[in-house]
Amino acid sequence: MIFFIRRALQDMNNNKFLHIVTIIIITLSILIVSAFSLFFINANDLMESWKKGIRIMAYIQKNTPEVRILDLKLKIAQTGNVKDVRFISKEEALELLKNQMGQQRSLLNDLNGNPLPDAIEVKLKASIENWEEVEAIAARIESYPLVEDVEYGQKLIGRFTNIFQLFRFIGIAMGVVFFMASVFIVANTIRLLFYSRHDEFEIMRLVGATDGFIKAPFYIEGIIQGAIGGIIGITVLFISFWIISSNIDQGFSSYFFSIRFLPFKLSFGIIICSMFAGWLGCFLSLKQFLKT
Amino acid sequence: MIFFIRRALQDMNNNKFLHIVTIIIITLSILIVSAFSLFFINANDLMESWKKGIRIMAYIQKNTPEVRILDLKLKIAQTGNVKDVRFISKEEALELLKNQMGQQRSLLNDLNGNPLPDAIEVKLKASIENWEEVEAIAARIESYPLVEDVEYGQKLIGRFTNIFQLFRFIGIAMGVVFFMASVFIVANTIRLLFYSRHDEFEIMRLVGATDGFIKAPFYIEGIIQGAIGGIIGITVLFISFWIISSNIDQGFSSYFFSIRFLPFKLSFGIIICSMFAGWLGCFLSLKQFLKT
Amino acid sequence: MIEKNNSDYLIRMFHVSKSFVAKSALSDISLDIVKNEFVIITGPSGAGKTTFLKLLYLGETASQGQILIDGKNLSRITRKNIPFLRRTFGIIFQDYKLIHTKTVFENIALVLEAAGNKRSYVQKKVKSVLRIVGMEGRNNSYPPSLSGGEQQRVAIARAVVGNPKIILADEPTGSLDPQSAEIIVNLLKKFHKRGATVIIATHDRELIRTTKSRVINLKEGYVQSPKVITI
Amino acid sequence: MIEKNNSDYLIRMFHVSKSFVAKSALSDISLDIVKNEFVIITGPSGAGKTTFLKLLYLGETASQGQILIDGKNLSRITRKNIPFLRRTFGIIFQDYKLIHTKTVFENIALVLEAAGNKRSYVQKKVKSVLRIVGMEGRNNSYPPSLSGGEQQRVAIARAVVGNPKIILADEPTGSLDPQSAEIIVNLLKKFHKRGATVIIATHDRELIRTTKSRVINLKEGYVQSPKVITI
Ligand SMILES: Nc1ncnc2c1ncn2[C@@H]1O[C@H](COP(=O)(O)OP(=O)(O)OP(=O)(O)O)[C@@H](O)[C@H]1O
Ligand SMILES: Nc1ncnc2c1ncn2[C@@H]1O[C@H](COP(=O)(O)OP(=O)(O)OP(=O)(O)O)[C@@H](O)[C@H]1O
Ligand SMILES: [Mg+2]
Ligand SMILES: [Mg+2]
Repeated sequence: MIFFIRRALQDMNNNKFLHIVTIIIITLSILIVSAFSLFFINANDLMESWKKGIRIMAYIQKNTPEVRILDLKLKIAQTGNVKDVRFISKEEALELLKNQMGQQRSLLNDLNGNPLPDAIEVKLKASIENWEEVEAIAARIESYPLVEDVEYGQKLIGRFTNIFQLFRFIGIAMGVVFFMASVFIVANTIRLLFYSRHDEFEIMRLVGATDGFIKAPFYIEGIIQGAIGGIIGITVLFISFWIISSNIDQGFSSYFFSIRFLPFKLSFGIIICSMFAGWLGCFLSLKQFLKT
Repeated sequence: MIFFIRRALQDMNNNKFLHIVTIIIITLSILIVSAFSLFFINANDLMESWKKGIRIMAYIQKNTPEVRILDLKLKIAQTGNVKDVRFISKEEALELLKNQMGQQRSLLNDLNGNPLPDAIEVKLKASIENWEEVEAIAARIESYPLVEDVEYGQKLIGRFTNIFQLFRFIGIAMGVVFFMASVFIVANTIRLLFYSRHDEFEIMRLVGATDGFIKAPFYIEGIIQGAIGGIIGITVLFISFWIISSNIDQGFSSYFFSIRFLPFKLSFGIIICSMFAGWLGCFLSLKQFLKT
Repeated sequence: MIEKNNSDYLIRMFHVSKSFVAKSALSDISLDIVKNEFVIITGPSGAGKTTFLKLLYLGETASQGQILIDGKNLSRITRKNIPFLRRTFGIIFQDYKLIHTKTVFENIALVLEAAGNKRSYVQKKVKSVLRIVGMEGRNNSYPPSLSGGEQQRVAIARAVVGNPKIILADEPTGSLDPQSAEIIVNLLKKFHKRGATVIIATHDRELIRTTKSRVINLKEGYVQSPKVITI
Repeated sequence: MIEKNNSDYLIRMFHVSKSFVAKSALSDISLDIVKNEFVIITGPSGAGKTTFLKLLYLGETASQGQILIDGKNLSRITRKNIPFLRRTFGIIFQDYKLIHTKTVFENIALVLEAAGNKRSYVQKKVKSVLRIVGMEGRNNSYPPSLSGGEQQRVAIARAVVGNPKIILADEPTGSLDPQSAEIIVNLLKKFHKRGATVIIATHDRELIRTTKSRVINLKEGYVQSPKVITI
């Protein structure tokens, strides 16, 4: 094994130009994939933070005793996909309403009594995928006894939720496409690299080298190249990210979500895949060039 | 010229494998760039449609005569970045409010008189880039005589506008990065292709061929490869787009904006750039390999 | 001709032909080569000498006929076993087939490494064989920086470094001056004395004249008037 | 030696040396070759014959000394003019230097196309030269599918197709049988008779013996005892 690694390194040294160009191509491909992943992850975070805006208000029948309200609260909290529940008394509701109304609050000043009902505010889990689910949960809550009526967000946000869904779907699809394209770019680059050297394979075979003996260092080279390209790619992205985000972060994102780099696992996975692409390139080319 | 094109085509035929692999790599690179552009353009459209939600309400002093209101309306309409103005009478405003309040409308039923002011709704142009601009316009409108107060959207949308701005900035930056990465991938691939053939250049030089004679067909090849790769890439993207969008379009997008393919000019530009990348690859490699 | 024991035959060919697309290179060759024979194959350019050698080391497969080497039928050798067959040969290729991106040392060491030899043995053996062909001190040169004759000598060194049972030498003295050629021919003869079977394909009249041995004369793919001279 | 007019000299070398990293290939070579001379350069493997030829066509540049070709100093030739210098040569390379991805026809046609000849002329001329070297009908073969001698003959055809003023032939008969070699030598002599200057680097004693001409003997980069024989 050490012997083969030594041979691989020696060989990379002997064919520096070819290997440098190959690593450049791999680096660029990995940069594309990881940049897109980074973009997508953050866009997705943004979407998630947005979705948290969806709330269901469950209005409670008038004159319900407090204990029963607590029961109901518990019951709603145990409903699927509910993250959090909060009791909002009619007094609190009126105060909120006044705040919301802004200019028009004057309307409420000469009110006699508080005609608003008590309510339970229901926050949903971020795992909610589309508007239909929100509607389903609302219907479920409405069916509970003591619940007079439910009201949920503006239909607007619901529609955007669906568009987010589409966005995420397209994002993932594009990620997969970019990823596959990059793997194939890397693999084909390594094929190109090896094609220019197939005389060498032929000579080695003619002097009695087994296929395994010939292949081993090339696989190692392919994997090393994949690793180097992957690591450089991720590093370049990280540095760019760091420079950009340290200039931008304060300005924009802190309110709703904060920009973050690729999670370690994903970065690591991308490098592993880059190595896999290197391996695949070898596999495809060696399969082809070692035919008799 | 025809002679060189013939030689280029003959040469591509003689080195089929190399050229096919090169074209595959170019195609994949172009696919990445154009897929991202497509994504970005549509995401941008979506953002635009969203931004149209920003409205400024200008509340008018009580008892302003109708003619003066018309004057004001005209004045506001001529303010920079204003797209559209609409007069909303206090009756209409109350009706709208009732609709908005949903469950809580019961509050307004026992109202005596209508305490709301008349208002002018101001729609802004989509060219508005950030929240500060919106604030500036609002301040401007507020300074007009007869305007008692202005109110504009929820601060929420404003913040999202800034995030959109960031999103667009990052999207364009990424597009540029992807684009440059692809150009370099293509250029380096063509270098790899030529490296494997530099014996050939050497032989041609030794038998008395001028650099121009040697280069011409290779440039043509590089450009042809760039063109083929670019066209295939765009075509593949178009077909995928067509298949996906014809399944999705009805479901989601029609409400706010409709998904569209890359504008013709951009597709064309991408192909031109792909050809340029082919040329660049030749330029870099030939410069290197034709040194004495 | 003396009757031979079956096990004395190292190479047997039965009605072997090789044709390429639109071109026949060898036709109906039947001959036997016994162990430790020294055979010269000659004939004009394009007669099929190189093709003859290629058939032996499975660089090409025969279109028709059977070839036995050491009793094994080449048409029955599996792909996996080809490397082991080839290790019984030491081959000097007409175009040398040196790897241009490896040094002289690495080129020769490759044969021994591929056969699984230890590093220290490889080091010693490669150096000694380079000394024999007069290329000591060029260890670290790359083949393109060597003269034609130097490349040929490296190719010869590579062919004999593994102490092969059979040496196939395709025009081994084509790029060499008479003195160097004599050294090489003596080297081949030394291996022959040590027990190797040597098959040389050559045009070199000098070589044919000074080496009294069996000469197989090919012409347009056919064997011409075979004559056997034992040394 | 007869006094020569300055314009009679085609090639003049003054104290020319060529050394590579840690290796000196040619040392202090001074000699003149007149127009229409037929010169043989010989010497053992690694003596510097190929390097000598390379200096003439600027395949390498001299480390020291001056070379004049047709009165032009090679050290003053600009990069742009190198192709035009090279067109005055027809070169048979020791390793042939055929382009493996082009057919025999394309390889030869290249020389004429590079010099800007018309297509119909190229077609006719290439075919006729292939006939002369006995390779008619192999137009569309690729070099790797040719035998060593066949490749050499293609290389020769390429060298002479442009009717060069000077023919440089590096071991032109190394892979050829005596008959083919004779045909080639006669071809070179024919070009010589037509006015070309011919410089052959070779080990082939037969060739040296049968060709009564000036022989320059190199050894380890130095010219040995020059002897001039006029034909
Ligand atoms: N792969 C191939 N495809 C087509 N023809 C081939 C191929 N290999 C060899 N030939 C043809 O077969 C004939 C015999 O070739 P071979 O190389 O055996 O000749 P040779 O005797 O070695 O000649 P030389 O002395 O010139 O090396 C030649 O005419 C050659 O062109
Ligand atoms: N590019 C180079 N780098 C280093 N050494 C070189 C280079 N080219 C040639 N040499 C050395 O210069 C010497 C002369 O080489 P040259 O090719 O001229 O020999 P030659 O006379 O043609 O020999 P042969 O008959 O074997 O072809 C050789 O020892 C060779 O190794
Ligand atoms: Mg041969
Ligand atoms: Mg030489």
